[in-house]
Amino acid sequence: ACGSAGDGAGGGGEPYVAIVSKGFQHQFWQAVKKGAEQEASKRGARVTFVGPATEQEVEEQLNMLTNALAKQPDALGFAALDSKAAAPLLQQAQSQDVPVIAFDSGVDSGIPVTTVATDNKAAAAEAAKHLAEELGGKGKVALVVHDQTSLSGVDRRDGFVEWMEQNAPGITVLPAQYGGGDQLESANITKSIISANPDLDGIYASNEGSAIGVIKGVQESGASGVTVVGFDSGQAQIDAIRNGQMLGAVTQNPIGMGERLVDAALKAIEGQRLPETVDTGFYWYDKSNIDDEKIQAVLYQ
Amino acid sequence: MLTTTSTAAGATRSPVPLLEVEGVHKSFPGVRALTDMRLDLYEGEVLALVGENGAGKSTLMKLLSGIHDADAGRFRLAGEPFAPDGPRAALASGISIIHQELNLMPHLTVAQNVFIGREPRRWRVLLDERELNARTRKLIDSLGLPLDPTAVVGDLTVAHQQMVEIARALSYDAKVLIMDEPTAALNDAEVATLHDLIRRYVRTGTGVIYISHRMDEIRAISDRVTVIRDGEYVDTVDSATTTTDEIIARMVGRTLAADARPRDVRPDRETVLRVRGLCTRSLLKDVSFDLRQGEILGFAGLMGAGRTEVARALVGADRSTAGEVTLRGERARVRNPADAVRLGIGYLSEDRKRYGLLLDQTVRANITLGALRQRFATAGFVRDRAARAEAAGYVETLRIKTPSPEQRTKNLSGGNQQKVVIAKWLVRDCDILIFDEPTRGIDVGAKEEIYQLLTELAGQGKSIIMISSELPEVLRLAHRVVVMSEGRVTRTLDAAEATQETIMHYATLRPDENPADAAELGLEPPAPQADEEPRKAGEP
Amino acid sequence: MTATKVSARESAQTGLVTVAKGRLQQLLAFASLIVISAFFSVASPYFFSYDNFTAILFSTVVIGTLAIGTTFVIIAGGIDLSIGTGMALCAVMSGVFLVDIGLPLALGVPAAILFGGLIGLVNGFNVAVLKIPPFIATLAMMLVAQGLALVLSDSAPIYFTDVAGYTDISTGNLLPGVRFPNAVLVLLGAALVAAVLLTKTVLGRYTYSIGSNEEATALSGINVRRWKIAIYAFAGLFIGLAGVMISARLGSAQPATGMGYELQAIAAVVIGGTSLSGGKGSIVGTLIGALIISVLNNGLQIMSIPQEWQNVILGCVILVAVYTDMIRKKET
Amino acid sequence: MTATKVSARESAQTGLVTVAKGRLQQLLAFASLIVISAFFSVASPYFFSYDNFTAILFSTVVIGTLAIGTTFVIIAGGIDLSIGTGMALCAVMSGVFLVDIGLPLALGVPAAILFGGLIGLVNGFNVAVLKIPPFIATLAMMLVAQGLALVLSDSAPIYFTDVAGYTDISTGNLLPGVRFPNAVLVLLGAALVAAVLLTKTVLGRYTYSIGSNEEATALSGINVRRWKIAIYAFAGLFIGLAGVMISARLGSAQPATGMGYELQAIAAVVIGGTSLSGGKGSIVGTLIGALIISVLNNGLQIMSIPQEWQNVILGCVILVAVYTDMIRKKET
Ligand SMILES: Nc1ncnc2c1ncn2[C@@H]1O[C@H](COP(=O)(O)OP(=O)(O)OP(=O)(O)O)[C@@H](O)[C@H]1O
Ligand SMILES: [Mg+2]
Ligand SMILES: [Mg+2]
Repeated sequence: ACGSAGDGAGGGGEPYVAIVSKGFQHQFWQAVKKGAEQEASKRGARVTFVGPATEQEVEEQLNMLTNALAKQPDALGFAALDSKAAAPLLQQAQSQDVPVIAFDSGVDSGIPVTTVATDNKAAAAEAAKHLAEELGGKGKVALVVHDQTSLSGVDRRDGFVEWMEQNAPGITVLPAQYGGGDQLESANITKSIISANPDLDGIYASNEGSAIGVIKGVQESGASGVTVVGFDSGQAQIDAIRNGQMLGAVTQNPIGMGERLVDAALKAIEGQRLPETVDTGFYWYDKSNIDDEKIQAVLYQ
Repeated sequence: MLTTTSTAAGATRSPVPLLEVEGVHKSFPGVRALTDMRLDLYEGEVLALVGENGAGKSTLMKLLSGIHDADAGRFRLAGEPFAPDGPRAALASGISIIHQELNLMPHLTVAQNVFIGREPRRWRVLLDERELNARTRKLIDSLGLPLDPTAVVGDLTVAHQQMVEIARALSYDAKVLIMDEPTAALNDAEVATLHDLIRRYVRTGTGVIYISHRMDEIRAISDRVTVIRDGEYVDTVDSATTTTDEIIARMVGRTLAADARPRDVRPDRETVLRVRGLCTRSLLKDVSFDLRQGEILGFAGLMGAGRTEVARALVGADRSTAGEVTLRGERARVRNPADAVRLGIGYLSEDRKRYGLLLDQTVRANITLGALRQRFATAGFVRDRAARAEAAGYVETLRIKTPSPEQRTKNLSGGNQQKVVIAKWLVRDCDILIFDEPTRGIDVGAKEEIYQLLTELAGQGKSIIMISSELPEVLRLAHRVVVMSEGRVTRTLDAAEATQETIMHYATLRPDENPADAAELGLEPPAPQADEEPRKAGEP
Repeated sequence: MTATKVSARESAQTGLVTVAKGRLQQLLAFASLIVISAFFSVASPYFFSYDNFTAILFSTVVIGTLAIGTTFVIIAGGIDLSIGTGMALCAVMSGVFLVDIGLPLALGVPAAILFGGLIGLVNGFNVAVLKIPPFIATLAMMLVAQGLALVLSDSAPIYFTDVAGYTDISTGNLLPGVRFPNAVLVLLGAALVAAVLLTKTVLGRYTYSIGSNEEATALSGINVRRWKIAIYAFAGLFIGLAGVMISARLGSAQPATGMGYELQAIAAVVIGGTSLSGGKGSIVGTLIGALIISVLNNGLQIMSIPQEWQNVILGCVILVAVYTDMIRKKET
Repeated sequence: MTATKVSARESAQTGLVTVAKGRLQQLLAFASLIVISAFFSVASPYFFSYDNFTAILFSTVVIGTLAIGTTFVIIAGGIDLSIGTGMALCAVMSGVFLVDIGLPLALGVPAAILFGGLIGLVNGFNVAVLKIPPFIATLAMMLVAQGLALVLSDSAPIYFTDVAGYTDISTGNLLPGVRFPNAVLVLLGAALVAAVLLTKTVLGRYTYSIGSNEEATALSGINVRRWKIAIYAFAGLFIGLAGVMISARLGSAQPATGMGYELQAIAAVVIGGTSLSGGKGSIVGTLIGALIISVLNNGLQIMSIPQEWQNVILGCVILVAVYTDMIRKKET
C-alpha cells in the first residue's frame, strides 16, 4: 500500500515540491499537509511532506532538509524550527537553484522567495483579548503551553502574556506550565493548577493537544467558572465550544497555508515574482460564529 | 566416614541394559570431546564414570539430556532407540540429571526449585504453596537433608544448593539418574548421607551414573567403573575387584605415587598474618589465628562453620564488625579485595562460576586479569604479547586442557576452569594465598599436581591458608589445622595431633561448651614484638 | 543478601522470619511515598484533599496500567519498549472497532485489549523464537506501532463522541454519588488480577523462574519458549487496557501519543523495587513506584515550582528515595 | 554446529582459526549495512552519490558519538539514559562558556567536553558508590540535566553567531576543496580513540571484566568501584563531545532537545552486537549500528516513502537485520 511505483523519476514535467515542516503528527501539520496535497493534485504537481516528531528535534529537521535537497526538488517548502541552524542548507538550495518558500514562521535569511505565514503572537493576543472581555478585565488566568523553547510555543505564550500585561491590568497571569502538547499530561497539569488555585478564572491552551488536555482537566476536576480559550481546531475543541465547555479558540488557516505554500512554490518554479509575505491569517471562533462558512472553511476536524 | 559397604546389585543383572551408548562422537569447534564412546548401564546398579578433567564425562551427560546433539552414535533406553531433543524429552523418558554446574533459580525458594514444572495446584490454575512446601518437607525429610523448603536458594551456601539439586533430581521417579560430581561441594558426612540415598534408590531398579573425582567415594558407592581418557572409552572394571591405583592408572595412563602425610614439615618462621577477634555481623565470633611464613594453614570444619566467611572478611569482600588484622607486624586496613591484593593477600573462592571466572572471556583474559595493570601494561596500554606468553606458560605448566589460551573459559571442563582460577593467582604472585576448596572438581592427577604446587609455594616462602572439606587433603598438606565450628575457632592442631578423629571432634564441638584458651588456639603470646621467637609446629 | 544465621534445626522458623521481612520491606517502600506526601501536605495547603488524592490516582492510571503489565516482562528478565506507542495503536484500534466498524462496546473494548495481547504475542515470538534481544525486538515494535497508529487512523484522532458510555469507562463513577473515577477502579482491579497471577499461578511462577535463571528453568523441563511468549502476550493485554483507558479518558484515540510513556512505566517498575536483571519484583512495588512519580509531579506543580526546576527536583528526589530505600533494605 | 575434527595437537592452529572467525563475523556484520545500501542504490537514483554518503555520515555524527561513549557503559554492564538530555546540557554549557563568559574556543570547547565528563562522574558515583541501579541513577540524571539545560539557558536557544569558528567544528572542511565535513572526521577520530582505549588499555579490559562478572573482577583485586566511576566519567566525555557537535552544527544550543537520543544511541549499540547484559561489544559494531539507522532513515526519506510508513519499515528492517546477523553468527 506504499511506495508508489515509478517514483524517483522526477521527469515527465510534473513539478516536484519537497516540504519540510516543523511537525508531522499533530493535526495542525496534517491540515497543512492536506492543503498542500489538495493544491498539488489540482495543479498537477507532486509534493512530499515530512517533519520531525516534536518541535525540539532541530537536528532531525536538518537531516530531513538535507535528504529533501538530495532528491533535487523543483521547489522547497520549509518551516524552520530554528532558522539560523538551517542557513547553510538554504545556501545549498540556492546554489542548486531550488527556490525556497518559508512557511508558518519566517526564516532569518534573504534566501526564501516568500514567506507564507501567520503571526502567532497576534493570534495569541486575540485569544487573550476575548478571554479578558469574558472575565470583565479582572481575575486570575493560567496558561498551558505546548512548548517552552520552540518559536510557536514562545510566540503563543508571549503574545498572550504581553497583551494581558498591557491591556488587562486587573488580570493576574500565573506562570506558564508546559505539557509538551500531550493531552494526558496537559490534563494532569490543568488539574494541579486548579487544585493549587481554587480561585482560577480562566485557562489558555496554546495548541490543539494542550486544549484537549485542558478541557479534560477542567471537566474532571469539576471546577465551574473556569473559562477556557484555546488554539487551533479539531473535533474536541469544536465540540467543547458548541457545548459551552470552551469559550472559543483562535485558529490559523492550516489548510489554506498548505494551499498557498504550494501555489507560491509553483509560481516560483515558473519564475514569477512573489510578494515578500503571504499572510494566511487567523480567526477567532466561538459559539456565535462557528457555523459561518468562512470559519468552517478554516477549521479541521 | 566412608564405609565400603558391598553393594548388592549387579548379581541379578537383567540381560538388556537399561541404557546403552554406542559409537558416540561429539566435537566442538577446535575440540574433539568424544570419540567412539560407549557405555552401558544396568538396572539397579551404580556405574561410576571416571576420567581426567576434560575427558568428556560431562559432555556425554549433556548428550544424554539433549542439551547437545551427538555428531554420530546411538543411544538405547531399555532396548529402545532414544534420541532426546531437549531436557524436557530426556526427563519425560525417565532420565534425571544433576549437572556439574548448579542449575537453580536463585530467587526462588527451595520448594519452588525442587518442584519447578510440577507445582501442585488447586482448581488446575492456582498454585498450592502449602502443599508444595509440605511435599518438599516430606521429600527432604525422607532424604534426611538439612534444608528449609521456604528458604531462598540464592541465600544458601553452595553445599546446600547442591543438596537442593540432589533433592530435585531424586524427586523425579527416574529410570536413569545421572549425577555429575554431586559431591564436589559436600563434606564427608554429607557424602555419606548421599550414598545412603543412592543405595536406597538403586534398590528400586533405577540405574545411576555417578561422576566423581574422589576415588574413595567411587569405591564406596559404585558397582562398576567405566574409565574414559581424552574422549575415548578405555575400560570398564568391577569396583569390588579392582584397586584404586589400577583405576587411576587407566585414567591417567601412568601410576601416581600418593603418600598421605605432609612432607616437608618445616620449622615455622615469622608470623606474617595475625588475626585477633575477627567478627562479622552474621556468623563469626572472635576468630583469632596466626599464619606464619612458609606455612600451609589448613582450615577444617563442617559446612557452614564459617571458614569461607573468615576468608571473605579477611580480604574485605564482606564487612567485619570487629577484629584486628596485623600484617608483618603492621596493622592492616582492608576495606575491599583490592586493598587485600595490594597488601599481598589473594583469595581463591570456592564458587568459581560466580566469584572466580569471567566465563565469557578467554582463558588468557582470566589468567592475566589480576595482574593486568601491574605486570602486563605500560602506561595503561596492555602488552598483549606478554600476557599471551604468560597465559600460554600457565596453560602448559598447569596442564590446562584447552585448544588455545584464546578459548572462552565457559567452554572448558569444570576442572580446567578451576586451574584457570589458580593460574590467575599464581600470576599475581601474592605472599599470602587463601585457597578455598582448591581441588573442587579436580581429577586425581591434577589434584596431586596442585598439592605439589601448594607445597612448592610454601617452600618458596609463601604463606597459604587452605580451606578444604576433604579431610585427607587437609591432613596431607597442612602444617597446622584450624578447626572451626559455628563461627568460632575451637582448636588449632599441629600436624602431629591432627587426625580425622581429632578434627571431627573439634568440628562438632559446640563452641560455648568449652571455650578454648589461647594455647589451644595455637596463638602467639599477645606481645606483637615476640614474633621472632621461633616455635616448632607440627613436628612428629 | 541478608545473612540469616540459623542452624538447620531452626530453619522452619527462619522461613517465617524471611517472609515477614519481605513484607516489612514492601511496607518500607511505602515509606518514601508517605514521606513525600507528608512533605507536600505541609508545604502546600492544596495538596491534602480528597479531590487532589483522586486526581493523583487518576493521573496514575495509564502509566500504572502499563507498568503493571511490563512488571511481568521485566521480572522475566526482558524489557518492553513498545508499550507506549503500542498503547496508542490499541487506542486507535479501539476507535477502529467502535467507531469505524461500529462494534458494540462489549465487543469492541475486549477486542482492543486483545489487540494489545497480539502486540505482546509478536514481541514474545521475536524474543523467544527468533531469539532477538528484547531491547531490539520491542524497539522495532515501538517504531512499527507508532507508524501503524498513524496509518490506521489516517493521522487524525478518532473521536468516540457517538460511542455511548465509552468515556464512562474512565471518567464515570460506578459508585453513584461518590466522586471516584472508574479509571482508578480499573487500575486497582488490574493490579489485583496481575498480583494474583504473579504470585498464585504457574504463569507467575515461571515468570520469576525464567527471570531468575532461564537456562536452569529450561533444564528443568519447562518449555521456556512457550512461556516467554505467554508472558509477553499477557503483558500485552495491559498495553491494550492502557490504550482503552487513555482513549476513554480523552474521548479520542490520539495516534501520535505514547512515545516516552515506556520510560515512565519502566521507571515506575524499577523504583518499585523490581530488578531489571530479572527474578524479583512485585505488583505492589510497581504501584508504589508509579504513585511516587505521580505524587511528585502533582506536588511540584501544586507548589507552583517553576517548571524547569520541577524535573531537576524530580530527578533528585527519585535518587534519594531509591537510595534511602536501599539503605533501609540493607539494614533490615 | 559444524563439527571441525581436530586433535589436541592442532590446537594452536585452531586458536588462529577462532581469531580469524571473529574478524570474519565483524566483516559480516557489515553485510546488513551493505545489503540495505545496495537496495536503496537500486531503488532510488538519488541515493548513490558522494554528497548523499557524506550527508549520511554527517547525520550519524551526534548519535554515533553518544553511542560510542555509551558502548563503554553498556559493555561494563550498565546503561546510561542521561546521554540525550546530558548532551543538551553540555551544548548549553558550551554556550555559557563561549557566549556568556566569552572564553576562547580552545578553552570553552574542552570545558564543555569536560562538563560531560562531570555528568558521567556523577552517574558513576551514584552507580558505583551509592549502588543505585544504573537505570534509575541515569534516569534521574536525565531529568536533572533536562531541567538544568532550561534553567541555565533561560529556556531559550543560545546562539554562537559571534563565536568565530564554532560552527566550523562541525560544518567546516578541514581538507580544503574537499566537501567532507569536519564533524565526520571528529566522529571517526573519536571512534578510533575509543576503539584503542577499549581494546588496548587496562581501562578497556576492566570494562569487559566488570561487565562479564563484576564480583569476580572485584575479588581479583581490582578496585571495581573506582574503575566503574572512571568508565562512566570517560563515557561522559562523549556526552560533552556530542553536545559540542550538535550545537556546532545548529549554530545554537537548543536546551529542550535531546530527549529520545538516548534510545537511538542505545539502539545503535545493541544493533551493533553489544549485549545489554554486558561483557561484550565493540566500537566498530556500534558505528555500524549507528550507520544502519542513518542509512535507513536517509534511504526511506529519499525514496519518498510516506512518513507514517517510514517507522513501520524501519522497525521491520531492524528486526530482519538483527535476526539475519544472528543467524549468520551462529552459522560461522
Ligand atoms: N560448549 C563447548 N564448546 C567447546 N568446547 C567444549 C564445550 N563443552 C565442552 N568442551 C570441551 O570438551 C572437552 C570435554 O569436556 P567435559 O566438560 O565433558 O569434561 P569433563 O570430563 O566433564 O571434565 P571435568 O572433570 O573437568 O568436569 C573439554 O576439552 C572441553 O573444553
Ligand atoms: Mg565435567
Ligand atoms: Mg566454604
